[in-house]
Amino acid sequence: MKSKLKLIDESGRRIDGRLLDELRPLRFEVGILKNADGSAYIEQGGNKIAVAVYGPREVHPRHQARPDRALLRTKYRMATFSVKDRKSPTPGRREIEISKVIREALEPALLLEKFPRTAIDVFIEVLQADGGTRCASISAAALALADAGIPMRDLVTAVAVGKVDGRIVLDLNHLEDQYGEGDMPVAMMPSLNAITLLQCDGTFTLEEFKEALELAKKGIGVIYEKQREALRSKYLDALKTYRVI
Amino acid sequence: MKSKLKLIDESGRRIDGRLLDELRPLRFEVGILKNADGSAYIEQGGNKIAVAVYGPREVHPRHQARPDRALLRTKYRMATFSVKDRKSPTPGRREIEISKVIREALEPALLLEKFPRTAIDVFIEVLQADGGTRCASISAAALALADAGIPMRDLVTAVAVGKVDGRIVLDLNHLEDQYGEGDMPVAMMPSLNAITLLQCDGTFTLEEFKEALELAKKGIGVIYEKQREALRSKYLDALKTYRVI
Amino acid sequence: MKSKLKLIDESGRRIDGRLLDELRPLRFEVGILKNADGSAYIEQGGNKIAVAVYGPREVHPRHQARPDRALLRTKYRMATFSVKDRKSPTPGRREIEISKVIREALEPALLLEKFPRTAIDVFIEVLQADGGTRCASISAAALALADAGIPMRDLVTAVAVGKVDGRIVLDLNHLEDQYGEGDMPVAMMPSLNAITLLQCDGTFTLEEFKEALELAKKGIGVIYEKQREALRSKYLDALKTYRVI
Amino acid sequence: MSRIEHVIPLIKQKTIRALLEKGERLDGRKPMDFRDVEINVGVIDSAEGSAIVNLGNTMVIAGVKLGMASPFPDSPNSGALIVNAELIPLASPLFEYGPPKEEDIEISRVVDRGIRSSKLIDLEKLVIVTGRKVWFVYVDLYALNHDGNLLDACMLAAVSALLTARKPKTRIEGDHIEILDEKEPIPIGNTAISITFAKIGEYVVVDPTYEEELAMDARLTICYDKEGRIVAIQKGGSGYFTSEEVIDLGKKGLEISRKLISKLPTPLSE
Amino acid sequence: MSRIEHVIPLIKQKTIRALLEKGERLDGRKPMDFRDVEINVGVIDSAEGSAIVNLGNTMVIAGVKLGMASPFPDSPNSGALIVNAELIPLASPLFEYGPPKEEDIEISRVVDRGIRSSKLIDLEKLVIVTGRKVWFVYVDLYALNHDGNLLDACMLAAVSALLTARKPKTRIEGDHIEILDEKEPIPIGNTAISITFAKIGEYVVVDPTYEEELAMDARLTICYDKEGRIVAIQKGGSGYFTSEEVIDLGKKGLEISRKLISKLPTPLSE
Amino acid sequence: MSRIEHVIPLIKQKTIRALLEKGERLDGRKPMDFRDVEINVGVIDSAEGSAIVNLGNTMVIAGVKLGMASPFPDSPNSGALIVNAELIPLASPLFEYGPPKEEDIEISRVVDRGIRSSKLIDLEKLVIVTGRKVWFVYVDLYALNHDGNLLDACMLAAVSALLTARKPKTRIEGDHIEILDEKEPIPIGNTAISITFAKIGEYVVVDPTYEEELAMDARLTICYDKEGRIVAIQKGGSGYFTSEEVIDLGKKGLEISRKLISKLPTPLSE
Repeated sequence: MKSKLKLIDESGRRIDGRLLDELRPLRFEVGILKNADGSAYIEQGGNKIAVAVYGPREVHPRHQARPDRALLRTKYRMATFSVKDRKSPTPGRREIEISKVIREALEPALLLEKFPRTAIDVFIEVLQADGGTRCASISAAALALADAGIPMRDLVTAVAVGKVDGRIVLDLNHLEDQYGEGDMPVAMMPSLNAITLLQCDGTFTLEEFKEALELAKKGIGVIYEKQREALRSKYLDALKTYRVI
Repeated sequence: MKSKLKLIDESGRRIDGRLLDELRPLRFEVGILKNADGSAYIEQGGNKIAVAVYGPREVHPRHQARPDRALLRTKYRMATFSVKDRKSPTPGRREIEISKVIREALEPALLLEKFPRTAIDVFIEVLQADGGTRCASISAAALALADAGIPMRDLVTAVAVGKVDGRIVLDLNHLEDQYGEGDMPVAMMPSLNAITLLQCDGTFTLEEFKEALELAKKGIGVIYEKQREALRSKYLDALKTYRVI
Repeated sequence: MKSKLKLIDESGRRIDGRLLDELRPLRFEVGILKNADGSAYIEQGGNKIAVAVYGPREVHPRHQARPDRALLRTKYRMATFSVKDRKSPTPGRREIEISKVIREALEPALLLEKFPRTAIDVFIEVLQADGGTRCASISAAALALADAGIPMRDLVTAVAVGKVDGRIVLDLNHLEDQYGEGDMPVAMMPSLNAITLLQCDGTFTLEEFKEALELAKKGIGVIYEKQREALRSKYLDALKTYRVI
Repeated sequence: MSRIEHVIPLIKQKTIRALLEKGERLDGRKPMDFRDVEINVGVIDSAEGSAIVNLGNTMVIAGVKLGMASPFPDSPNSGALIVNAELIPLASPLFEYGPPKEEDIEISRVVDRGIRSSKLIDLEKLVIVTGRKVWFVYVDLYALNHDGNLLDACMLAAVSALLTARKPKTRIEGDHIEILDEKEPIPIGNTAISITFAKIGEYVVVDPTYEEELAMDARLTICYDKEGRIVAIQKGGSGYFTSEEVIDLGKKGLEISRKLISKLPTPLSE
Repeated sequence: MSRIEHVIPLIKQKTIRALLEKGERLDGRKPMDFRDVEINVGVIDSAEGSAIVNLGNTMVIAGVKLGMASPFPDSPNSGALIVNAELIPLASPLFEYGPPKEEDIEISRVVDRGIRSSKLIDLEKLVIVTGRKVWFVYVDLYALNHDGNLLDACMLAAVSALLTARKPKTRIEGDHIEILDEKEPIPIGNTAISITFAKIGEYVVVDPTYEEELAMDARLTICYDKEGRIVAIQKGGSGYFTSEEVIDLGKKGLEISRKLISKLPTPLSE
Repeated sequence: MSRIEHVIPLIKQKTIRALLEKGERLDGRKPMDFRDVEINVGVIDSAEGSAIVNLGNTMVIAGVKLGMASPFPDSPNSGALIVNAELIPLASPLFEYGPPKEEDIEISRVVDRGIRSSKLIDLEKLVIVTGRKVWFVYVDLYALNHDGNLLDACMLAAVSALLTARKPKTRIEGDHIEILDEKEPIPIGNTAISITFAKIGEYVVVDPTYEEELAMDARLTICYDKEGRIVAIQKGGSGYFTSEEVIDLGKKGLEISRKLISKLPTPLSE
């Protein structure tokens, strides 16, 4: 949010040529990592993110185990080379906060009470980052959890909306995130109208906020279909070898 | 201990106007923190220090528990803004050493054998520092322990004495500590003539050492009365709401 | 491996006057540390290294214990003043890797299955470093383990060979290590023809590699005799007080 | 033994829900009542700005320190803001010393976002020599007693400390920067206030106590600036909100923030 | 529950040895067969060089980043190479986040030695201003799926990423160094390849799977340069090798490395 | 199994007290006898100064290293002293590797205070270029065998290493500081010695062994300079001293320090 870079041109096209309510190219793959109990990979614009799910499994250290439900743990990490200036390998405060909100975005969808005294671990590795990594991570993590056979109330689907040159736009890319006037990541269980992640940064009037939320729901609907498709094709392709990244 | 700043004037007054054997203004409050099992607050000169006691309570990790007595743990920490140049939030070696000597100053007064297999935690947060924080912390911690109902042989009372412009003075302030020739923190169980903390820094002849110790005992006597008064007024004021800091 | 410093003169003498296949002065002492269950000290050229063995003893944390054998743990550390530029007190990646390869060099010699559920700790402190510290540490650690009464298949004996001015030489010193063309630390159980450590750095043709290995075996033979002698003299001197370092 | 529970007893959880059904709360408040707020500023002489906030029995202290430093490479024309919240064990048996936990970090980052997005501090006015020396503004927060809603208490304390903070004047002569004894207010451009809601079953309350936090399913914090614009949002907890709830709370929060904003101290720079 | 064993069942260990007696392996390979290698370079736009390596089911990613910095005091005329491998928990239930463990460090250091000893990068050509500014070359490696022989996979990935990495050109004007948009290949002088053997009982196999690693007594990694010279060796594991074995593996490794080296990408600088 | 007890058996504690009643100690010493001290200096060539101290069976090594650095902002006209003691697991089963524990830190800080208060090193003579470059003097201490009274052994080792340490001469030409091969003694202005007492029941002994430390209630360390002035004190342990005891020990310590000081090496600078 620094300078007056022009992000939307006269014809209403964004800096990467998209319309205001247009998603970036999106691709999911499910079951790409052999060791994990479930896994998924997402490319959304320039984002490339791998997710592995391990569990339900034993909890170490044991005193963290819950007698009535599984313990959900999430780690969101960025590869050092995923951004322009090499990121330090030690996790920063941003990665720790995002790990927390991702966990709280996924948790409402999971029937954790089915697996008391176990842990379900979700490991997210951002290999290349281009804005909206937390949302892309959530959409991919939901697939990895489904792939691991964890029973869910619904998938969780996420997208960031934002304010750019005064307009509400869908699925911010890195430049829009950096130079725009606002960023609002949203995650939902789409068929339950349940918002499981909501953050915002920037300035939004109440009206803009409502508009942004509507746009997010629209984008989430589209992504949700792609997620379901990816799950279906996983089971069609079940016998193939994956080398997708 | 750096330059030749004049710290005592011709009339025998110190840089803040005090006589050689005069304490700084002193105020105690007991029971200020609602969650703690016991708490106290001290203002001594420019020092502002809050102390909370939690316990006797379960010990984690368990193998640290002692079969025959309570485990006393103390943490002395300085807020980043308590000093002129912002202190790093990570505890330094000074804070770790002071935590140890404070623990060993309080321990002789506590009947720890009454609470085997438990822990008593004393948390000390220096909000503003003006010399003699370890002594002020001890005097306040003794009140917090009493407030928590921990049985004690006596209160513990502490004050620093020191050598300034060649004279032995009571209750050093920050400037006297920094530019004086010696600093000697002393803690006692006053009615038992028992020295529970004794440190020194600077240079003292044996004669000066004796004189300093005598002066410390004198100051401790005065502070001890204030501590007892604070405990009494706590029980008088027991129904008021405290908003003292 | 940086400049073209001449390391071997016309008469075939090395920078410290040695012949190509000549070891540096070597001295072992056994049983020098009173608290340890076994200990040894080595001086090899400018290396001065103390080793203590504690164990077999209880394992903490307990879950690391192995039901069928002792757990061997090794820590190789350099004193801050052991090298020209003060080393940071925190262990670096080099020390961690060397601790690992030393453990794997010693392990094949130890009858760990005799002490299930225990730990054997080998602590190595490099007080002065002059090239080849990992090898000297292994030779000394084998003695310390024998001194602790741990049953062994054979001693372990180590030496570095290397390539200097194009020649294969024995027992590199610090300058040869730094400015030579190759360094190859080797550890063996000498009477079993068993190589338990093998590393290399630099460039060696297959022929040079074979030649270096032969030279290492030769040097190891000599050191092995010195180790056995040190063990014998330990038992002769068993009643003396050691003040050897 | 300690008076703080880590888990809420089922019976109390039932009581809380039964009361909410009638529009009541354990401490007598209505669902959309904020607790009493008391703010004392200028309490720490060694800090360039400070505030103690009592929000019911929740107590938090904020201190502002300034440090001269080289600017971040990607913003040579801007000072820097660094917010750091510590939930110290003095405040609750739930907390431990050690590296910052995710709760500490979440509070730090939400407070940071609220201050940053609202442009409460004009960071560009904190440049001393362009590209070379700028002021770093450190806001350090310590929880002193935790009875719920630490986030709003921290935001109130941080903002109050900043609104009343002073920075030393400087004089530049050639390559040398002299820090003068004279001080001036730090440049203030806006304000920020956060309102936190807790969803308990199907009910939503504002400014939850610790007991209500134990009983809650999800949390929503919305920060507003003085124009009533949303400048930061953070959903927390393992439950969810419907989109209708979220929009409704956006409005309710705005109303509450307008009342609360009057409790903030007047900026020194006004 | 998880499909990965931490310890190999005795029965499988026996099967592995019984097969080896007949010169066979569980996955159908002969003892001296390397698994299929697939290398994809240029997969990460944000990196100056990158490669994903699939070695059977073992998958590793390498990224190269460049940073301008002051040279190390003891090598003012040289850039620097920093290799960092992380065995992240995504790749195997054996791994955990946290400070690098000895396995991570061993891989980092052996890969570093192979690259450094072979002079794969010409570090002296990475000086920008002698004694003042040089390029630091960071090679970061992440295990994505661990099915044995991570070391060779990491070496392949690191080398492939370096061979195809580009660095920005710079223009120096007085004291100022300008980083241009135009890029050029980093200076490459050699190549390096590592071959890892596992000794299981009296048998030795190349490129062990994870199951074979569980069954192995000792490990020997030999790195070669493109001239067939040995540039690094690392013995691992709690067993040993005879000197005859070691010399024999030195030769066998050379043969295998000659086949494997052809899989590496052509250096951009050629 | 290990020969070191973490807790003293009751029977041995009784023996110790029974002996003390008769003015005797387990190892035959009288209460105010210090153990034999043996100091070897110059033992480490890579250090600028070094000493090994054997105090009975307690063994400690000290090494002094110098480093050129910018002065601390609050003391531009002064070098710096940094003391660091490590109780490494080589020395006792009580010790573990890891970040410094409170015992390590207490020893470091008391040794530091004794050296600093006595002005043993003249730090102001360690300035190379005022306000820009000074010598940092690092004194690193390692316990090699712990049989009680590590503090006095560390003080003896630190002081002995400093008294015999040399620093390189420097030549300044314009902005450039050249470090010459020629060395000179570091500037010494005083000496420091510490005497530690242990209180066991109502008895006090000097220079406690490890067994006596296990049995002791409290500890008092007094440091003296060569003029017999007290330059540092540290009380430790969970017991107390009366004020009469403290004054008495102040005198007794002075006597003992006068004998012990003769064991220190002659400063090179004399």
